[in-house]
Amino acid sequence: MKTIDQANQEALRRILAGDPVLVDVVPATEAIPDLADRMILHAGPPIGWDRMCGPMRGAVMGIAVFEGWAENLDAAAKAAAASFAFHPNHHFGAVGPMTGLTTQSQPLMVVENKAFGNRAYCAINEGLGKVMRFGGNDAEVLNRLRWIREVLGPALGRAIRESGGIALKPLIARGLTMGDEMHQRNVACSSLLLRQLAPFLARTSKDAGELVACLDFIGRNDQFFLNIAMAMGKALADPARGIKASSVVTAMSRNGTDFGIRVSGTGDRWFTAPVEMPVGIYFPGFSEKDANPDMGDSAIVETVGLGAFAMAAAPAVVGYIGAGRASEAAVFTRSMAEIVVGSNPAWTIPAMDFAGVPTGIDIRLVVETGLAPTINTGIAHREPGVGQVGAGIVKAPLKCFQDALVAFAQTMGVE
Amino acid sequence: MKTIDQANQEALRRILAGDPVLVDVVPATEAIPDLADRMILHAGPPIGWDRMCGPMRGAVMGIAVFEGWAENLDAAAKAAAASFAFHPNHHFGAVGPMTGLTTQSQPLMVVENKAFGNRAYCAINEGLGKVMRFGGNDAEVLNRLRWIREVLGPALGRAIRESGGIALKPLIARGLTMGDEMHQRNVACSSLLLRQLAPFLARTSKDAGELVACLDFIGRNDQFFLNIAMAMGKALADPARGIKASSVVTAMSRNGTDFGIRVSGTGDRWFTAPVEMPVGIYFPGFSEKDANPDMGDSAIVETVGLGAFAMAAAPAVVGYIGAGRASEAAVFTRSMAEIVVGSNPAWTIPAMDFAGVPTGIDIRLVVETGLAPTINTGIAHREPGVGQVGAGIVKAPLKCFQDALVAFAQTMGVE
Amino acid sequence: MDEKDDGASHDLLGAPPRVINIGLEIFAVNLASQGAEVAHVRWSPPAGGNSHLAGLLEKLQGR
Amino acid sequence: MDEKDDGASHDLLGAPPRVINIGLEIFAVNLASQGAEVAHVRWSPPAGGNSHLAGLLEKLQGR
Repeated sequence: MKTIDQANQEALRRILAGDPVLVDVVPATEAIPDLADRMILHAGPPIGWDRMCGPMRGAVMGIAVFEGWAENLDAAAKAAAASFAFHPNHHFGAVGPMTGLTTQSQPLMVVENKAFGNRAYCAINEGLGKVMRFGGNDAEVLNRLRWIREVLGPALGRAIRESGGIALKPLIARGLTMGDEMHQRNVACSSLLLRQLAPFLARTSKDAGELVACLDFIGRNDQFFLNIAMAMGKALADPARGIKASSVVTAMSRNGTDFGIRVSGTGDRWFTAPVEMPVGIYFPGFSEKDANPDMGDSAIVETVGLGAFAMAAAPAVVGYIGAGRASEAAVFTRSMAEIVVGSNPAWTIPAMDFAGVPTGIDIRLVVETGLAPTINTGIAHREPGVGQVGAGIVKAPLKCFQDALVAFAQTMGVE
Repeated sequence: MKTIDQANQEALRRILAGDPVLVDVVPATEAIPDLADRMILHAGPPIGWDRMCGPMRGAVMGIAVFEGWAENLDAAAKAAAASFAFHPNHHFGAVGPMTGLTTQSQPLMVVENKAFGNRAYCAINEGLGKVMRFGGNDAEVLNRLRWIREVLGPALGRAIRESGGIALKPLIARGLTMGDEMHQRNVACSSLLLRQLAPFLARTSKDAGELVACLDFIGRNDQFFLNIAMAMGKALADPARGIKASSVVTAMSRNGTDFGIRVSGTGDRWFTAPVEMPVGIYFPGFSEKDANPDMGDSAIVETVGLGAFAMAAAPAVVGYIGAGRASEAAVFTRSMAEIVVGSNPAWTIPAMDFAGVPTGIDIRLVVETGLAPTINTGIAHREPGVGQVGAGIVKAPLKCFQDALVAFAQTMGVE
Repeated sequence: MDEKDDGASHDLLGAPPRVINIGLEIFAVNLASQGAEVAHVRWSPPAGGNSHLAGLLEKLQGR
Repeated sequence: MDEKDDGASHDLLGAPPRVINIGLEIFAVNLASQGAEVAHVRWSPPAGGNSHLAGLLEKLQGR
């Protein structure tokens, strides 16, 4: 029988061996054939309408109007509990930031892990401010989603296919030398991606005005790359699922009510606990009393060694999320290095003399040290329809890891 | 009478008050009406053909063919000493990297310092490898220059005018949070600039194929922004020229043979000394025996606090130029802080808790401490026609500052 | 951040040549990079003192 | 780099509470940020010992 350490090395090996490539943008039903009418995939572990937080409900109401399942937001809210089927994105190879809703008529970006042949999906980032992923649901939000569906998604798909695919491992490597940690700071990767795609967008453009609009939309959004980083995280982590005797975390995710993790050796079972409140910086006019608890599938980037785990690469983000002095960014990375199996030689941090990002969270180390994984996160308003109000950091609840350890021990014949 | 410290504060104030904006790309003769036929502006202090280094001669031969002043390179070499008039870029409001040749039919980028109304010019960056600024002069090099003149320059000019101008102060500020020091590392600013210009390039495009080619060319060149940073440096430094009693450096520049500086209180006089050899990393197949001594007007970026002065912002560049451990990048910045009048609150370095870049080199401090300004630089092959062979750091010769101090003391009635 | 404790810095300076790092990790890293001997001190007992979890961890060791 | 002198680091640790920084500047900065008193020591005489230049610098002082 393999030992735990051997199994964990295999999990790490698979994560590090991944070769994620952005290969396409396709309609959600093509990416996920099981994605039926009135079915809503959401961020985090499983949850029903009754326990959903404000912004998640706001997004559900909005997406139901967008999909034509309800006349208006009120009708959507009344219909939600009975008429819509809710499932986690993670159950369908997908991820979504914040509320993270995935439904049938959205275009999804496709990241293929060429080393293992698996694919992962994520919708296109809507920009900042009042957007659906932060619970926004008014006409402006829905019109933007329509434009993404009808113009941007198809244009991006054409450009990406024409390019032959965008290799993400070297792009992330470069982003780490340019101050990105790929969670709350994606300006470098967003800019590098646009720089790479722009000639292909131009070459495959069918309409000059639409080309201008696409270049402008992508270019104004410093977080455009986040959703790609997330699909990449999912594509990298999935091959590490289901390794017998491995105590490595394969997913961390939040739905605004519960925080959930999955562990390789315990398969696809979720270990959940109430989400914590982010601590951070609020946009003018907002404060912690407006904040919704932690939310989104985006912690998949920390799961593969980015986000708060790569904080040392991104001193500028420390101030943005209110996490202390920029010069002490490495404290986060070194701290996370205490709870992982290894580090990623392909993703290195110049300011740490090119040390690799800490990778492969071991639930044993988390429980033993009491060091909970730190996550860089956006903060949504607690009410439906408002949007983003800040950014900060949050700790994964230790209870998830403690419960997972008990279950994992059982799989090892230890009680 | 103003004291030296007061005069230096005024010089610093002018540099910091600058508001540089990339406003246009125009034919060189429009930017510099005095730029006559068979007149060649070059990097560094004044120099004639007889004392020019190999790559400078190679570039002169190439540009003469490009301009139609000679049938071929040999004919150009024979004609050079007698037929061409050589002047420093700095004497005409211009700057150029490495050989830095400026001639009548090149398009020049225009940076206007809106706070003072002055303009500075620089040609468009040709990319890496075998290019004219590193002494390259074959058909590939000349054809690229023709395409820049006929396609890229006009397209960039239209886009920049359509954009209303690109404010460079905030762009540099952002680049400093993204690992650029704006001399040997410009990937962030190059990407951010393309991101900002792409919609305007598309909107003003006259030909789809040319648009694709322009986006592709700019997008492949991590150093595209260097020439803009240089014109910006010149536009920022020029208002600080000619302040009585100021011992602040207003230009540092090299022609591959001599290093020259200008000091505010001594007007436009050059203080020169033999250039030093860069110490750095060579591309595969090359070594220090292939290297040309230090060259280019690009040290204007150090003159305004960037390049090696901002090394702490760019740990990744330290390895690229072979200057030690990336984690010790701040040593350079702190060292340069000992020879300057102040720091720039608009250009800050996250890893140093947002300390401003050291700005306003005081020749008194250089001479007193013996700390020569450090410059990040590319390394050209010493023979004409080869191109770039590496990158490294070089020190400004102390003799320039010592001679300047003697002359400066005379202006103050001290001998 | 749990990892920060600026109040500890003076003690650090008072105890060469062996430095006990009880707070700011960056500081320890710099010392270490210069050859000083640095010990990290864990403040909390394994698994936060939860004996059931600590027992499981112990039983899983070597597996 | 002139500014590096790793051999000096042990001396640093031996001389609290006043720390004389003779080498690696980054180290001094970290100490200083934690409240330790740090003195930078200049090794070379002004103007590298050139008395003419040193004299000019002195005469220019206060001007």
